[in-house]
Amino acid sequence: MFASAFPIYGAERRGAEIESYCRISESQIRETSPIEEPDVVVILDPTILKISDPLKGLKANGKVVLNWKGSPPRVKGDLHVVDATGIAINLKLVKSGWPLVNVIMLGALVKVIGLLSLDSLKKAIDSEFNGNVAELNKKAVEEAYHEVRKVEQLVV
Amino acid sequence: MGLQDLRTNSLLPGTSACPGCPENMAMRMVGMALGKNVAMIVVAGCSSVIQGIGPKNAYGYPVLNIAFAAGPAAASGMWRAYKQRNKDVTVVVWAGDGGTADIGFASLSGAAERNEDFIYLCVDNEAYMNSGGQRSGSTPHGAITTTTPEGKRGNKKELLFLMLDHNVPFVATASVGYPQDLIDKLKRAKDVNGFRYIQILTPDPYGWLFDPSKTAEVAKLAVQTCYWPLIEVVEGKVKVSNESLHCLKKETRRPLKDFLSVQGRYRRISEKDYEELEKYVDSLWDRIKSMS
Amino acid sequence: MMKIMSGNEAVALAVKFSRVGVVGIYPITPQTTIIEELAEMRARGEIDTDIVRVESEHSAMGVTLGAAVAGTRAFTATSSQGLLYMHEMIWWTAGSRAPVVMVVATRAVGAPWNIWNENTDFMSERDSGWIMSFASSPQEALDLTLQAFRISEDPRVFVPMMVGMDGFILSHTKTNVYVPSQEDVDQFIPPRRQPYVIDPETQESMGNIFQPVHYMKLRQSINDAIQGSIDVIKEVGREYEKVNPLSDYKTLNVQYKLEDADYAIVTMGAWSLDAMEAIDKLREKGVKVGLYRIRYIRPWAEQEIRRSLEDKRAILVFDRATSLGRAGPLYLEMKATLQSPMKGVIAGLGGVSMSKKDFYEVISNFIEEVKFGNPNKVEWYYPGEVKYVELGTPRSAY
Amino acid sequence: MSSLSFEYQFFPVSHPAEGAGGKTGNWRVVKPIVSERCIACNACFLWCPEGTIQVRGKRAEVNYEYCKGCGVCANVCPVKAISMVSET
Repeated sequence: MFASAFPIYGAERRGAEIESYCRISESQIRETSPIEEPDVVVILDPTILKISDPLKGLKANGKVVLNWKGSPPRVKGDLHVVDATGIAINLKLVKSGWPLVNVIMLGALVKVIGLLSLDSLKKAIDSEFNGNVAELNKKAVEEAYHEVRKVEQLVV
Repeated sequence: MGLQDLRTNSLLPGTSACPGCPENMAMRMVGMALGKNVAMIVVAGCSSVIQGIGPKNAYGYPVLNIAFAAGPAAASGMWRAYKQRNKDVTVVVWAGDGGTADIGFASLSGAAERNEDFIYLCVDNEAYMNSGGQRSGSTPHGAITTTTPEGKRGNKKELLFLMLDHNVPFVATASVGYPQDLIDKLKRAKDVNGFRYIQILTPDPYGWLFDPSKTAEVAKLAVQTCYWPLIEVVEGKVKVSNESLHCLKKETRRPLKDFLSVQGRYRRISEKDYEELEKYVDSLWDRIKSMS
Repeated sequence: MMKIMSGNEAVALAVKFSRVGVVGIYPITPQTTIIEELAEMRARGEIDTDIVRVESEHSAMGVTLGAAVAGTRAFTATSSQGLLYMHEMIWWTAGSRAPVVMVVATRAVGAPWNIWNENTDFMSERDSGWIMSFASSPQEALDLTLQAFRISEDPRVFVPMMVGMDGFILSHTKTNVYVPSQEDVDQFIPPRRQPYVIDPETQESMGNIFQPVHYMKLRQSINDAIQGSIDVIKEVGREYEKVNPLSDYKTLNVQYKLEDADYAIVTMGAWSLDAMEAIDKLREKGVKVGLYRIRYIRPWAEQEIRRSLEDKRAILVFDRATSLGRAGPLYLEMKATLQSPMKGVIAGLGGVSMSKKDFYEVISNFIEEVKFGNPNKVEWYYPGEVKYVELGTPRSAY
Repeated sequence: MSSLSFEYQFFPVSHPAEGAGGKTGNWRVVKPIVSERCIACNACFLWCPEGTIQVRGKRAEVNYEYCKGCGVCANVCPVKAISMVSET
């Protein structure tokens, strides 16, 4: 398996919008430009839906994984929601007042796309973090993996 | 130690310096004090020229010549390289007042803040003498230079105190008028670890406008009139050299005009300029006294 | 071993494997994570490298040069404004003939502020007297950094070398990288060699005044050493296959589907891979187009380029850099190398992204121009949705 | 590798040598003459900017090949044993 992931930054400011892209493939990945027609969009901060169009270019049967609490919004695509913020707060995965949802969302993503196992995600966490942080993150992705649910949307 | 034993050839005859060059005097004294295991970094200035034409070099030390602002940075890399190679080498940066007070100050300050392990020598002739005598941050009030033909307005940048404020282990001033004092300070500096700064007054006959045969005398007058202090600050403790002890009291100071009147660069100063310079000397010593 | 890592992490790893003695560092986006990674390695005790956290890029190169001439392997990295601030020392290092290695994560140059990718900063150093290579993937950034130590410390060369890579697009993209073993790198990079050592033992000095004719001879010597390094680079590249068996560095530059091509496009850096996607699409439609990727700016592999491209019907050169008031630097180099009909495209400046669709469009248009008009020109290309840019330009009332 | 020619290689390296600035004795218009009054105190040696005066035995000796004739030695001499004499 090959993978390539990259962010589009502005200057580094906590809380500002950023985009990040990931490609996964059986063969060598050559494209380096931003993805214009994604198969999956993961939204870490639900407020982005109001100020921007993160689902632009999403393929017809594309999937959306959304960090959301409560009754889900109506968006295009095959929507899946998980309360990653809630999981982060419960597990005290909070830094400088910000719930750290990015790793947690991977738990949900792994479940939704079905290409990777939860175990290999845990292995990746172990290679990136140590000790208690690694343990908490593994616990968090496990919760997200199990809690993420598909939202049945009426086609309008 | 007899003077005959002090003949480490830091400088070989036949340099490209002007006759009566005070920087050459200082360079020879460095050789007398530091011995053989020295590597030098020379930033842009008179000394880049004094070394003469390659593949010969008038300096008896290995020298890395380098761009104006890079001396302290290169020295930071150099001593670390010697350390990695287990070599006991004293690294010395040799820079003029322009390289120190002006263009090189950021890298000097950075190296001092990091407490890099080398000796920084500023040979202060109070202007950009290599390019023909333009004012620098170290030019004193009232001095005529080619870019301040009316006399510089504003005082000399206080490098001594600026370096003291970096809390480095060793800061001193010296004058080529008093070789033994300079040699002793260099020897003591050699045994200190960390950043060491010595500012040496090197009166330039061609920029200050006096007879080159009088270089040593003018360098002495600067000390006797207390315009130039001879002090040493080790770990925050101030020691005033014997030659400068009389400066601690205003009454015992030799009149400043004895120093100014022998130089053409002060020929146009007014009474007010003179007072300004006296005030500079007063505040200099008030500050030194307040540290002791 | 394959690992997922960013270009910057790959470079830091190469510095570790090369057993660098001293690194002078100053942070600037998008290079910063190289030096952060090195600092972490040092804190974890994985490297003995002495890391000097200086107060400017000018000093970063000062430290690097000082350490190099005093006998250790030295490295630094920078970007954009930092590279420009370092400019004087880059030349001083070249003139000193000190073998050192620098990585440049490219970025646009202000004003106005722009942290995104463009190669003009890197290209602006091409007259300075360094060997200059440019990576197209994190893998290549690692490979070229390792090779850079070998090449610059070769007695036939003794010239500093810089490795460029696209800021963010390579520096921050995490992807699969083959990581060599320390043993293989140790075999590949011998103990440090350099033309002279400033040391009380050698009594050698560097850089006092030389006669004009000696100065000119020195410049020619650097020129000859860089041009002569072509053979060394190929030799080192072949030997590098022992370090990374998946690699191919037999030539300075790289071709893709070029042999039977009528049209050639010339690129440098990461977007070459996006261009390859477009070429595959065009090939599917029967258009015979191939790609030539410049991996070395200095030395300029004139003969290799001629051999590969002189029979092509027309050539399209993509520049992610400019020489304002003239054209892209790659285009100018190609113009000086080949007589063929040639078009220059300036694109992707300041972080404007170019997708495979954009390459497809530009290449298709070019082929039309060759068939039905005169392709010889330079065009500024704005892709997709930013094709029409509205400029609200305030004008002062004078 | 030994078969390769490195003749093009040239480095801006120098070594300590006398006369790096030329035969500077030619610069002189006046020259120092040491008289028998010399007490071998080394003051001239200490201050000479060129290292061209040294005490050998009981008297200072001048290296006229490189002495630039600046006159510092004559001025620092405590017993006025050195006089500056016109070259012409």
